[in-house]
Amino acid sequence: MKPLVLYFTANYPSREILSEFIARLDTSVVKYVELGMPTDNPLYDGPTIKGTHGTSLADFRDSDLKIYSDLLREHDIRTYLLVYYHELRKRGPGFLHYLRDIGISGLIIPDLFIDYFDSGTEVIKSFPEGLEFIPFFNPATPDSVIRTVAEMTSSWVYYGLQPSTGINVPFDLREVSKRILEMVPGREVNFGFGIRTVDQVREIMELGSNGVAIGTMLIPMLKGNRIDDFVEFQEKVREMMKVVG
Amino acid sequence: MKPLVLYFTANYPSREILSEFIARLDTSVVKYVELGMPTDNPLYDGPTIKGTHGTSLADFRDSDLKIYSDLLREHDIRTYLLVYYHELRKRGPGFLHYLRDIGISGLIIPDLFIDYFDSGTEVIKSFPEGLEFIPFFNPATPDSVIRTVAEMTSSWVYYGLQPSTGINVPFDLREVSKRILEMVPGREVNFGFGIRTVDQVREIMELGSNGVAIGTMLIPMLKGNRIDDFVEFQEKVREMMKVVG
Amino acid sequence: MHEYMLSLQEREIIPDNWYNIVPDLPQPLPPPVDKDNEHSSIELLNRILPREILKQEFTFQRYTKIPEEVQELYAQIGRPTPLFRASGLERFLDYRGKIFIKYEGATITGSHKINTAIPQAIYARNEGVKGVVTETGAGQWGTATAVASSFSGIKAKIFMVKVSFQQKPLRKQIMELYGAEIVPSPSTETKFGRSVIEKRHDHPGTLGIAISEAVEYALEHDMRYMLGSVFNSVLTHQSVIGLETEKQLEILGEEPDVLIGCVGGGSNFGGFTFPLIKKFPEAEVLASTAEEVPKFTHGDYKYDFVDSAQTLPSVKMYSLGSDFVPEKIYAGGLRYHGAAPSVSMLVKTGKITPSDVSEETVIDALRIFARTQGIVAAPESGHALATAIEYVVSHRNDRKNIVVNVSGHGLLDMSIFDR
Amino acid sequence: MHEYMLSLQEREIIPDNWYNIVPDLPQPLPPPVDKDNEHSSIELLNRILPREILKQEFTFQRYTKIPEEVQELYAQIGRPTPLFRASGLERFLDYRGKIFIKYEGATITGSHKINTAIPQAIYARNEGVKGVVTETGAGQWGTATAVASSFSGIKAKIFMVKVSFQQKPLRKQIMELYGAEIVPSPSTETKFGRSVIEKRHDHPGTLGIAISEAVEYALEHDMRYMLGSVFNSVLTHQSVIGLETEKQLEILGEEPDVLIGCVGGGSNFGGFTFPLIKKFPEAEVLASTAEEVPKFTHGDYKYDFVDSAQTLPSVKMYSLGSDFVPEKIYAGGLRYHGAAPSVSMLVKTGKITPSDVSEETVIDALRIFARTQGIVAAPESGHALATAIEYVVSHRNDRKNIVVNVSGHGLLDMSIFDR
Ligand SMILES: Cc1ncc(COP(=O)(O)O)c(C=O)c1O
Ligand SMILES: Cc1ncc(COP(=O)(O)O)c(C=O)c1O
Repeated sequence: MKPLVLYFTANYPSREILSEFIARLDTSVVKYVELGMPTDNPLYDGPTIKGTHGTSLADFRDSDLKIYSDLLREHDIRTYLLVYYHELRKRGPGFLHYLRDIGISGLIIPDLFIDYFDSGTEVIKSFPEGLEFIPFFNPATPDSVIRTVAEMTSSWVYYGLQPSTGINVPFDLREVSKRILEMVPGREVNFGFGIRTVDQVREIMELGSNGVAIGTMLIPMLKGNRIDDFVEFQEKVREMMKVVG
Repeated sequence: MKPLVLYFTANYPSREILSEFIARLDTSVVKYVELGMPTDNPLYDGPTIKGTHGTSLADFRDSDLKIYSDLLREHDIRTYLLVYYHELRKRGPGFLHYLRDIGISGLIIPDLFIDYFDSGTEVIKSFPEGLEFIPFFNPATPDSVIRTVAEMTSSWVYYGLQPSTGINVPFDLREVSKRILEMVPGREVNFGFGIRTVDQVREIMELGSNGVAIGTMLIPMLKGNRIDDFVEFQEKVREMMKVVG
Repeated sequence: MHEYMLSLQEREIIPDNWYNIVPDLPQPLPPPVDKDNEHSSIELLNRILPREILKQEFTFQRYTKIPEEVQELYAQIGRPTPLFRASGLERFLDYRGKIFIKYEGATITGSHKINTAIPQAIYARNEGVKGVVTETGAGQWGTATAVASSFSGIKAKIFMVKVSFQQKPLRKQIMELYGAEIVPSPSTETKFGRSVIEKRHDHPGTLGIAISEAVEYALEHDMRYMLGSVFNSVLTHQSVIGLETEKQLEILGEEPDVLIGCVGGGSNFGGFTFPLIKKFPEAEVLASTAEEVPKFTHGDYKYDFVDSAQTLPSVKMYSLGSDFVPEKIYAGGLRYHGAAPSVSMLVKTGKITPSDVSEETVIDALRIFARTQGIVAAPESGHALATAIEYVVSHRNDRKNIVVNVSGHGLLDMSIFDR
Repeated sequence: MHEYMLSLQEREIIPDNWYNIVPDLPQPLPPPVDKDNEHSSIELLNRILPREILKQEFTFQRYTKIPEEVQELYAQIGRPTPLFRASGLERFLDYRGKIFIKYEGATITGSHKINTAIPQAIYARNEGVKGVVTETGAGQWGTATAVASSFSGIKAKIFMVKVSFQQKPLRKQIMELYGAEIVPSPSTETKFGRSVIEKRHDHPGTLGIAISEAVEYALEHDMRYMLGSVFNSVLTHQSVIGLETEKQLEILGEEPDVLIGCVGGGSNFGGFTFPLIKKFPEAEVLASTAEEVPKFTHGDYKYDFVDSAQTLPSVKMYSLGSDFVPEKIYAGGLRYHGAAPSVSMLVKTGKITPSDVSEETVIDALRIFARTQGIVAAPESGHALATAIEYVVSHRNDRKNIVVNVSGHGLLDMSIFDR
């Protein structure tokens, strides 16, 4: 089983460097890429990722997304777009079709059920055939919301371990993963937020997770263009997965 | 059964008037006379009787007691002396013998167990043969004291219905009399303090009392030398007793 | 779990009867007496007290039924009050016995005074009068009177010692909030007050003057006068404290070895200890008083006036003289020159051991209690706590059950910590 | 008899678990967010809060075990607090339904604040730090912190808004009595405080400045910062109020139709209503606020700073703006510009109905409550009472069970009756 869902903010630190990193993806451990669409108000991201939005936004054009999705398709890795609802709304309904057409598999919309709760189910219904709405939950998501959204969708589920990236709240991993796995039985669940070490990746996988999203941890490598560290990290995960099985 | 125990303060309002009153005692209703020995500090008497002590004390001599006891013996009425312990103590042990010898049947010492509690039983033991110690109790007397004193004596018992004469505390006559009658079974109990009307006398007699002491009520008659009122009162009691039986 | 139980707040713990110790005393209780042959202050009681109070004042009956309405109001004001194990204090003192606190500060008016104010106000109302009158110094008694009369639907008029009226605005405020009318005493509302003011325009007032004014006012306006302490009937009402404690101890499966309370007029002390003395005659009983008002150790056991103005009768008690004026006033409720006749008698006979404590010790004790138990006790109650702490320190190796009555909270008297 | 029961003070009524409403909310709770990309005030929480608090702050778990030690301390401070039928008030209002009062003023510190201060202090102590720091305005929170840290055997340092420090000597005194160190804020003990004083020598202080000082002091001295309200973990701790009420109502055989509480930061309100909302989803729920601080009726539902100094994160809530300064201060605890995110959300979704009440109505309500029930309620709680009275008056013919949370007593705040 491929464990990794890697998060990149589009265009960070630059089109070129990000493209090089994507070129060096290890397809034996990377399952999906989650691409962050730059915004001026990445409310629910932690300070490290927040910083990347500022940098990327300057010369970002929507068509940049196609660059990455094309590259990833070459590796046979699906691309999911992490996009704030306020960005989506700005662009109108045609944008969803555009995203599907450039090869984006689905959307993660972190603020939808928080700040636009009343529009939430309408938005899900408006998704075109071929574009998935990826439920995004975390420990603060009420049970009723998880049930409703899970029923309306059939894709994998993104479960944030922390209320916000970058924050490091102590939690009991076993309890936290147990909750969601019991609430959406049979669904693929990938966990994210606040994962900092390969050991944590192993721990989460051992608890029955289908995958682990990594984001903040990669930013310094991208920023410093330390592509070797990135490769080494993927190798470590591969080694680790041999043991976990 | 003769119901009345009449209280007179010796020499009040004068030797002459008091003697005339005694001459008019109705022996069919008067059982005993309780003679108050004047003192400058009649602590436990009510205001009316207190007033008589002042008047009487001026020319009182101990030998006056003999006048009244002699008169009463003529009527076949026993005389009991009500005397404060501080007066008794002043006079020394010979005084008790003197009292017996002039025909006093017994002593009521209202302050003994209140202000001289520790001497109480010694005083009882010091009584000469032929002079009775009359236990004086009231609602405020603790059970243990009643029991102890009752055991040391065999005379009748004086039970004050009020904590002090002249004061008019509401009480449930039935409960109050029941208490003492149950605590000294078989003993003659005469009730006193605060009895103001013939009706009250009847009521008390009906509850099983052996007698009723009358004091304050007589003072105005004595003071005004209204001997007819005194006679009339005794008649009323006699009438009443016919009904009670 | 029982160890930390603050209270068993069940309605059933409130007793059905008050207990009157008089028939169980070792000696007859000397009755109240009059000042002189001219004016009977005892007769006066007939005219200013509700009949039912007068009856209870002089009854030989051990048990008096608590009227249903009073029981209900007891529940409403927070009875039963908590009995709790003072584990924090025990730990602090490193004591291996147990310390239990009966906490009268938990009533809504913050002290035991309400226990007697309620029945007195109800009895007064039952006689159809329109109101009750009383005096207050420190303000605890006035507060209790204000609440009790508000509950009974009658007016309360309270003569408050002028200097307290000026120095304790909080107390005045709370009494007014409860609907009472507060008059600084000496006032111009009574003949006696006017005569005092005539002699000295800026007279600061005394409790004695306030009592005289209250009594006069009651007489003149057909109101009833409320008794704050000292009298038997008050101690009888306060027996609710000890009777609850008895039941609470029984539920805890404990028996008391030592009973400790503070003595002003003696009402919280008598109310707390008497039912327990009856049930546990072997218990040691300690009465805590202020070093500045050493009535038991330096007073005489004699007839003395209940009040300095000599309006009310004399009773036989330990007294420093009805004209005694203590220097300091940090615990207003303990300034009283005497102590209830029944309490005095038991001190005289040796059943109750007096203990005088200094202001310093009291303040220390209050601090310790606050930090270990979280409760700001009344300065008066601080005496009981100080005596308890002294007892523990000098009986370190006994493992006794010490039960302390904490008669009130001190939230409105915190200025004592300023010194 | 049950009708007049002030309380069921059985140890068993104290719950074993706190309740957290977050997983039962109709919508996801918006998480706290940072001010800017440079300083993470969320990260700051990692460093100043006990880990256990942080965990509870963000947990999805409905129930969190109350540590044994905390349960025991709950008992020691007077939990369970009384739930009683306010028969006096019902009679006064001539209401044929029932009014029940849950009375948090019966805790030893006189308000609900102690319910969260205890676990926070215990968790801090368990991390081996030597003390806790917090800010206080009116003083209720500081008092609770002082007692809780004294119980936990650690120090408490409390930055008290300078103007309150000067105007509320009683509050300062009581905190010191409990062993806390009180510093008027702005102070010279922190960089931030010094910078404020430099700009204005006689600055009267604000709650925002005091928070910043407290947070800075905690960081610099490896102490833990105590949260007084607004945060989820605080509301979770306060759920002890509602959970007890649930059991007490069950014993009385009653179900609530209407729940009423007052809202400052929302902790007593959320703690009281949330467990009951879960159990009785049909109940009407009314949130009472001051007309001078009409956060729900005139505020916006938006992300706003928890504190005016912007030291702590932003949360999504109804807010009048973190720089909002109400004119009057008669109910210090209700001056807060916002309200806990969970409470805010339920106002937004219509589950909770807000009700603004005027100072006049509140003072009337306090007076009525004092005279009919004998209790001097806190000015804050007076709002809940005023809303309850208004409800009764406008629903005369319904026979509903109205349950009101009276969050504290007002014995230390009686100056409001001066006006
Ligand atoms: C809290 C408190 N404790 C004790 C007392 C002393 O009175 P007593 O001895 O009658 O209980 C008072 C009197 O005001 C008081 O307010
Ligand atoms: C007695 C009382 N009630 C209510 C409040 C309001 O706070 P919260 O809404 O957090 O319960 C306070 C705050 O100081 C308070 O002291």
